[in-house]
Amino acid sequence: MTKTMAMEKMLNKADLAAWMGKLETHQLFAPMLEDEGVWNYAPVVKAADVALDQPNTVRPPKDFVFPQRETLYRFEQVRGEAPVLTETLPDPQPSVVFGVRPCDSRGLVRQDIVFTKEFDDPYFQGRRAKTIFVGQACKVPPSPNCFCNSVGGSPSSEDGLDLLMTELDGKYHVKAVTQRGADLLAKGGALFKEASASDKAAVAKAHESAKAHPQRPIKELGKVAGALKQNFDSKAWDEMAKACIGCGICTFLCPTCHCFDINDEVTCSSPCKGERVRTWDTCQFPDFTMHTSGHNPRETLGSRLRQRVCHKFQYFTENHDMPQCTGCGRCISLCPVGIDIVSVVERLGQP
Amino acid sequence: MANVQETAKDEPGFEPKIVAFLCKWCSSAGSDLAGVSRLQYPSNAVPITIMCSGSMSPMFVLSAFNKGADGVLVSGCHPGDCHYLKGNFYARRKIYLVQKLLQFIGLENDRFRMSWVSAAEGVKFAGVVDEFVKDVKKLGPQTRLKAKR
Amino acid sequence: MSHNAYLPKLGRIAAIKDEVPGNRAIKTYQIEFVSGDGFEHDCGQCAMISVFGKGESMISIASAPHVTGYKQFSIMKTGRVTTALHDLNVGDIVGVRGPYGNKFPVKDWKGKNLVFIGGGVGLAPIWPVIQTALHHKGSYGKVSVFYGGRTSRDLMYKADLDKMREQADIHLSVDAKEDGWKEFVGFVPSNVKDKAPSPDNAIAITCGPPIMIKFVIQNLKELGFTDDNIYTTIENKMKCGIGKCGRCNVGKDYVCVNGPVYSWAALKELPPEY
Amino acid sequence: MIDVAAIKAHAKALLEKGTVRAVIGYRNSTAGLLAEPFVFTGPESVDDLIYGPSCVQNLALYLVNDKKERAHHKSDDARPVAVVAKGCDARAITVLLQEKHFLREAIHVIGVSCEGTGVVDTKKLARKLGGKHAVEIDFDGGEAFAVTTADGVQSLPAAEIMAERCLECRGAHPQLADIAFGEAKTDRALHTPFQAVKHKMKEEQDNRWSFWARQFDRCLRCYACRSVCPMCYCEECVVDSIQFAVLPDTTAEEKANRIKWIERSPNRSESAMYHMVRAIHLAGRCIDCAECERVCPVNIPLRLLNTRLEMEAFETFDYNPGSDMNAPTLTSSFKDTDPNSFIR
Amino acid sequence: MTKRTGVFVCHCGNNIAATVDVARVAKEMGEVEGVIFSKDYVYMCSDPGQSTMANAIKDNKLDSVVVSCCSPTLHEKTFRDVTEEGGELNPYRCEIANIREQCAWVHKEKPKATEKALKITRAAIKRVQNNQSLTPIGVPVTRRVMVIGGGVAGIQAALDLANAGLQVVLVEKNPTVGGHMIQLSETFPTLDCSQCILSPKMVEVSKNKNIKLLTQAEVQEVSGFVGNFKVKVRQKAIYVDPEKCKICDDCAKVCPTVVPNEYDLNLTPRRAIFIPYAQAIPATYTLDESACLGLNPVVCGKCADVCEADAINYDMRPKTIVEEVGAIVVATGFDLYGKENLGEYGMGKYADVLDGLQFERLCSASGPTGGHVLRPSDHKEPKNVVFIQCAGSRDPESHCAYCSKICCMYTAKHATLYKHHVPDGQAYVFYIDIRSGGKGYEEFVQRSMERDEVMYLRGRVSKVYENNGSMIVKGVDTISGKNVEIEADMVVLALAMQPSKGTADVAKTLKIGRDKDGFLAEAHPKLRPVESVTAGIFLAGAAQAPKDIPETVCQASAAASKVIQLLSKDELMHSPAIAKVRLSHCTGCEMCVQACPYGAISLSGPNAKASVNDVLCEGCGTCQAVCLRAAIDVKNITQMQVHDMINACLGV
Ligand SMILES: Cc1cc2nc3c(=O)[nH]c(=O)nc-3n(C[C@H](O)[C@H](O)[C@H](O)COP(=O)(O)OP(=O)(O)OC[C@H]3O[C@@H](n4cnc5c(N)ncnc54)[C@H](O)[C@@H]3O)c2cc1C
Ligand SMILES: Cc1cc2nc3c(=O)[nH]c(=O)nc-3n(C[C@H](O)[C@H](O)[C@H](O)COP(=O)(O)OP(=O)(O)OC[C@H]3O[C@@H](n4cnc5c(N)ncnc54)[C@H](O)[C@@H]3O)c2cc1C
Ligand code: SF4
Ligand code: SF4
Ligand code: SF4
Ligand code: SF4
Ligand code: SF4
Ligand code: SF4
Repeated sequence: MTKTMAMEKMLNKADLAAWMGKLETHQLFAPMLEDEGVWNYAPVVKAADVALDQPNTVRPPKDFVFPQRETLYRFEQVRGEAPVLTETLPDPQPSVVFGVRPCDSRGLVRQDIVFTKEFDDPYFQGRRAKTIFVGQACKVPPSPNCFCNSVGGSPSSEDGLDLLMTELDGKYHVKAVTQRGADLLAKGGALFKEASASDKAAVAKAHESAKAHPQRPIKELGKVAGALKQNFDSKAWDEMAKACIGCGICTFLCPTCHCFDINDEVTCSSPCKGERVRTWDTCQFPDFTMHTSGHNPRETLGSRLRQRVCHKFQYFTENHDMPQCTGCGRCISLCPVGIDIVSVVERLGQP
Repeated sequence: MANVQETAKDEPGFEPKIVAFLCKWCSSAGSDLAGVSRLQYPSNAVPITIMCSGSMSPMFVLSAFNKGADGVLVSGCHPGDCHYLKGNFYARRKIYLVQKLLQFIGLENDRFRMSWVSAAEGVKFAGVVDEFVKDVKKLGPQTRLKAKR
Repeated sequence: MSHNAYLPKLGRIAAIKDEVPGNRAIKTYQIEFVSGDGFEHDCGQCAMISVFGKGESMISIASAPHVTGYKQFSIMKTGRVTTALHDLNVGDIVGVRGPYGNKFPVKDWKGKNLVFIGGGVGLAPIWPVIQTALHHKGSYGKVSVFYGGRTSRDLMYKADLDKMREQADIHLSVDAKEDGWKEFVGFVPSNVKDKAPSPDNAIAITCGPPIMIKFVIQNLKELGFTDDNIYTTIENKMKCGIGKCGRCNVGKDYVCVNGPVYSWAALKELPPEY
Repeated sequence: MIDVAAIKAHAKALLEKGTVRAVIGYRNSTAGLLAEPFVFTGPESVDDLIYGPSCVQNLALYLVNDKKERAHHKSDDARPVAVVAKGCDARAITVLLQEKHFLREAIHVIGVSCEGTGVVDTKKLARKLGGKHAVEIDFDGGEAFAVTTADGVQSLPAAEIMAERCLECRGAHPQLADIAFGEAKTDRALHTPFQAVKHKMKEEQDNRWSFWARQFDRCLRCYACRSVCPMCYCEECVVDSIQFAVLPDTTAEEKANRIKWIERSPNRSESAMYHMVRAIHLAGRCIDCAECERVCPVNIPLRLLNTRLEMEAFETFDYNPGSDMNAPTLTSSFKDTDPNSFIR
Repeated sequence: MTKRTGVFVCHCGNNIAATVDVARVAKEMGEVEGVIFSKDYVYMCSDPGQSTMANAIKDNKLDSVVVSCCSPTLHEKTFRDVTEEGGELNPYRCEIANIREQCAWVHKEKPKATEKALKITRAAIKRVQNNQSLTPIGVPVTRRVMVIGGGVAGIQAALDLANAGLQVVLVEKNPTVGGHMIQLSETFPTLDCSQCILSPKMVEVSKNKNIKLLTQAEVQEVSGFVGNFKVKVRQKAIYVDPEKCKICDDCAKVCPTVVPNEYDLNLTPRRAIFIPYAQAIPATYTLDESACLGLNPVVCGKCADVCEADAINYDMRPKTIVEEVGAIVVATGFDLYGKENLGEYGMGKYADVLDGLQFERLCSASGPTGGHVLRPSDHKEPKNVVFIQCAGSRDPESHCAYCSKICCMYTAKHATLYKHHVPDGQAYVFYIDIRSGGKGYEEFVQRSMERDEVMYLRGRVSKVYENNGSMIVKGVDTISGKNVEIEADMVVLALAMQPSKGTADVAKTLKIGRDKDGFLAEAHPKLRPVESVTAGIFLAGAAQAPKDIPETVCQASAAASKVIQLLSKDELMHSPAIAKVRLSHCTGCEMCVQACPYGAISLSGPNAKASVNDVLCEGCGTCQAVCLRAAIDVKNITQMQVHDMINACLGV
């Protein structure tokens, strides 16, 4: 997204609802508490339900641009004849996602890279173009496992966002990062006041102190890739993966993970009708790389843990000069058995 | 019953799709007898003949609902009459469990039924189907487990 | 529509030839594009073939770039899609998208002797290179082809290979003794060692089962071939073919984009996860 | 009180003498309060072994994984593997033995009684502590846990922060054990078993459906629930394989004819099918370790679902999974007196 | 998957065509994937219909066919034969879609019936397209038979088999064949002498070249399957060479130990070396190891000393004999319900309370009293004898729930015999009701009531007790409603029949089922009453249910004829539609092994995976539904096929 001149405004907390009210051209989403005690993005029905200062959502906002299931196209084929293929590019209603944490928006930046390099991905791009991400700067780490600072981010990073909101007693400081963010701001009209110098100073201070909040450290990020390469054959991979149950939590819910599977879902066998569908997949599942012959280049849990960590901290870095991890800590907090990417990097990714 | 308020479901033109799994030796033979006796019953239940009710995998039931069946019927030999000695006893236990589970997740009770029909019970077979179709008709189309396709 | 990389073009099966019978049967398909808007490809590239309702499979394009009008694929029956492909008849329509992957640097090899070493269905990916070399006679040095299978029934392109004997050295082999077999008996790597092609001004191109490739490379190196004069292709599981689904990722490479063709020198740099 | 030092000493002795090839137990995790399952292979490594209310995971799973790994590495070390087992873990091992997954002599069970308590439920604990983070939790004699937060150590009644399954546990002392630590307390105050299930059963069917439909809608199909389940040790799951079972002589047709009972799309219908098949497959095998429910990242109440048929097993068929390694399994047996009246 | 399916839709004259639009079915089925030929015809089963089908298969190179017609029970065989003979295609590539009995005949509305016929046919197409070609499994058979139990049932079966030219091994656990029948005096309803009719048969057994008799022997282990069983038999040592024994009784005379004689139900003594009775077969003395003073080392040795024939050999040892047979007949007979269970009737307490068999011995000329009915206690002639029927039978609360079937008859016989022996005595019979179904049976009972003036009292006896040295039988006469007390000199109980002691073990060894009462279970109560659930094992006599001699003999001959039928060919043909394990998916959990009704599965191989015995498997699919991982499937009705059929039925 094109960067625009910094535009900084103030919004009374109480006016958030009013601003949202003016955005009826867009569908609004924000973190909300589901019945089962899980925070997730949900459509805003009542602005009062919106709670921006809560723990981060379980599902990252990548859902909005890379949903877990996407129909690529429909097919219909009478035996022996040419099939009719119907392209089903997404045409979503424009939407605004509130409450996006900086780590998650930085995840979007990584998704952008994947879905535009070499070949364009029209499904991703179609959704990306229609979705505005409004960030929420963290004042304290929302989880004990946050480590955004260690991976080149910060609790107030603007990467991948259109707007960044920072809470300052009773008010929000709202900064437009992109033009479409600015446009969204503009819709609020008079609800927004220009940020004063002192507001700006207060925000800077808030960002500063959030950044200073202790987090889990990865010491020498610049040397991680090299060290991982060195340690490719280490026995420690197997040892550290001992507890891993090979589920997909760490990867499904990672804001940067982008792997998927493509399958045909048949709704009628004669004539053959159905959809070609892509769904999230994960390198942690054994069949991910398994050939039909049964040969599997990454058969063990250890080799799959290595793939996850090395892909994030070595391969992606080698290609794009940034780790494919934004330090949200989800994979640590949600892993059922305590596999901890920070410890792994500490152990095998340090010179 | 919760369905009372939902009688609107009882659409006039609704013809339920029912899969009837019949064991080859008793119930399928029973249905043959119903045929030979020219008994009339609704055409909604499409029979699939399996070797024995004992070979009735729970997957078949669940899959039929997933594929859009409005009702599923399983029918086998009376206890003690199994052509394969005791296949139907295994079936009874398994089907019981499946039924309890379906009820628990909230599928309407009347959508899944098991019956014992012997080769001599043509009349019973026709009756079982007749009643089942009536009961399922009352419920309307099955939407809960059906895949959106 | 054309920019949607996931959407296949339609191809009609113009011809089917049974190459190898049995449990792991191989058939060769000539597929022509239905509406003429096909694509051009280079040696070593692949295409995703779709059987709608079953799925897609990545298959090497086995015809040479100079062959126009159809693309050739030799497909081994092994799973859902390939079995469905084997069930198709001439005239049936499949989806084709591509071309994907890098290519053999054929142009750089002008004037060199080319040693091809294939096993089983692994002859297919290198076949276009062989065809190209023979097509541009004079541009390349001596062409020799080593090819083997478990039995003589497992060898594909037999008639073509026989025809080729005037232009190239053909060394066939079968794994075990067999009535009427006059050529080499033993594994392909042993045949290579036995015939000992000279590494001078030569490029070796090999493709086949992983275990075969391993020993072929070992033997080639003993013969004096250097790492950057040995080429091979690797097969990793693929779904999208365009570097997004993450499946074929090995080290920093996505095989569907950065591969499948590798010099041994380059391949050694990747983690051994193929 | 459980004497952790004694467990350690026993584990160490086993490894020193070489009577076992490894000890599966717990160690501290860097990721949070809960322990991390670990496979100890050297006597020195046992220094890291811990035992306490944070040891929630069912280690029977790691026996299953160990078997897979040994197959992969073609290991021929025939010595048994030792495993630390709570009551529920031991029940799981019993089911695995019943299903001939390993030989009894291949496993050395280090039983640990839960005595009067059990393991912690971190969600309950978090609620109890309000905003504070617990960094450590330990038994505190009798029926309390000692919880350490930034503010120091406090003693909390275990009953308030214990996992629900522990509150209902009918076998807190491992029945299957080569050596057992802790005493078999019989006077535990129990919650009525199957309370939640029975409560749910009283609801209107339509409400029950809307409840479950919402759960199925939320499922990610990350399969953590299945991956963590020691009973889901199949080479390839019938529901949706994330692993294929292939042998060298598996034919192309066999591979091509894998039945797709459900699609990979995380839809309501497909997820419902997945969870129901799993519940059916667990009938008479689920030993209520509640791990599936714990690991679910979106808090789907899987224990509620899976104990529904456990209740049937127990109450209708008088079958108690994990109590007898020599009995036939629930669905591969029957009684003449099984319910019949539901059949028309 | 097959690619060239043919569909043949039958009109069945108007039977189908009246309600099903057969032309539409044929047309729409022609459009189904993989179907290349589809046709309707007025009578598929007629000669022209069959040749149309055969030609179509050949001309179109069809690789699978569906005939949409009547029930497969009628014409599956016809069309499979056409497929094979005319079409030169494997018969298992043909499936029937039943659109007559299950569709046309039970529905009236043509559009609806047609819809259903389409679904049924489509499902059959889906199924047949994944059918495999199968060939019946041929199993070479061993033309030998083992008969277990040498009562009248075993004897009859053995003789029938031997006379049909089959080799028979007759295994009897006692020292002689004959079973219980040889203990009877006369038999109802004709009162002919039991020994007189059985002895010749016993002799025939010993003379028949085709019969190998193994007495004092029991079956230990059985392996194999129909046509090819291997049976391990253990035979006790009898320490006497039957070839040499002259049956002179010299040895018994010198034997110092005396034990009760089982043959006479312990009413007489015998020695440690003995012959059960003069007509015993094999005709030889036997040394009863357990009664002998000692053989190792020899303690007394008197018998050997006196035996002039030198027949006694103390060095004999038990033998294990392995017999290979193609079929087994089990005829292990019955025992009487234990007297210890009937304390209320004084059984075991009072010497003069007898069971039926003991009474038979008292009446028998070869019996302990030489054919005089005398009280065991004082050898006096009893003047008042009470017979109690249903002693232990028909009493689900405390004893056996079932009716022992023959007691009514033999009690009438006993009462009659008693009256013949003691004409001035009085016989009383307590009964619940009289069951006398059988040729001449009712007349027999009537005769005993009328001619022999037996007093029949309807009611149960509550107690038998002693009072001043005499036995009092206390009961109710439910007809008069009065309590009755009878002073009896002798009480005879018609004890329930139960399976003989060894039956449970034999059933276990042979892996055949037993019913809830412990009798051997027949494969089907009506249609396969002489077959066990395991192919190749047959049942005869009282081991299967209480029965009298005629019924026993009937069943024995029936079993023999079943065996003869089975072994009449060199090869047995077994249906090939059996279970097959996908080794890749099997984890060896043994659930299928537990569930298979035929014991056809066992774990085998390095990783202990399921393996199906092709011959034992009946293809029921119980295993398929039990296996969690779909690792086992029945050929040609696999889960995949049912899955496809479900889809077809639902239009997916
Ligand atoms: C670059 C490349 C070139 C290839 N060239 C040829 C060729 O010329 N001829 C030929 O016969 N085969 C070739 N293959 C292998 C072929 O792609 C697989 O055999 C085929 O995809 C198996 O699909 P299936 O649906 O039959 O198997 P299934 O097991 O039913 O399918 C499972 C999925 O796994 C994937 N998959 C399984 N095994 C492989 C594999 N070895 N490689 C890639 N994906 C796999 C498929 O995408 C499929 O979607 C090539 C593979 C690659 C990567
Ligand atoms: C008191 C009484 C009176 C009767 N009167 C009449 C009558 O008048 N008329 C009539 O028709 N019927 C009568 N019956 C019934 C008749 O006795 C039976 O029908 C008949 O004896 C059944 O024959 P069987 O061969 O089946 O059993 P059995 O006679 O019991 O013979 C079984 C044989 O098998 C042998 N055996 C048992 N177990 C084994 C083993 N494990 N291995 C090897 N051998 C074994 C036994 O030693 C025995 O020799 C009477 C029965 C009773 C009790
Ligand atoms: S790898 Fe883990 S911490 Fe990093 S972005 Fe992904 S989920 Fe967050
Ligand atoms: S690391 Fe944790 S979350 Fe990831 S696959 Fe392993 S167990 Fe699951
Ligand atoms: S763990 Fe939860 S989200 Fe994951 S598959 Fe199981 S129920 Fe679904
Ligand atoms: S759900 Fe069933 S088939 Fe799947 S892994 Fe679990 S037990 Fe196996
Ligand atoms: S039930 Fe299935 S997995 Fe278990 S032993 Fe039988 S075939 Fe194998
Ligand atoms: S099909 Fe029936 S008889 Fe055959 S192995 Fe399976 S359960 Fe046994």
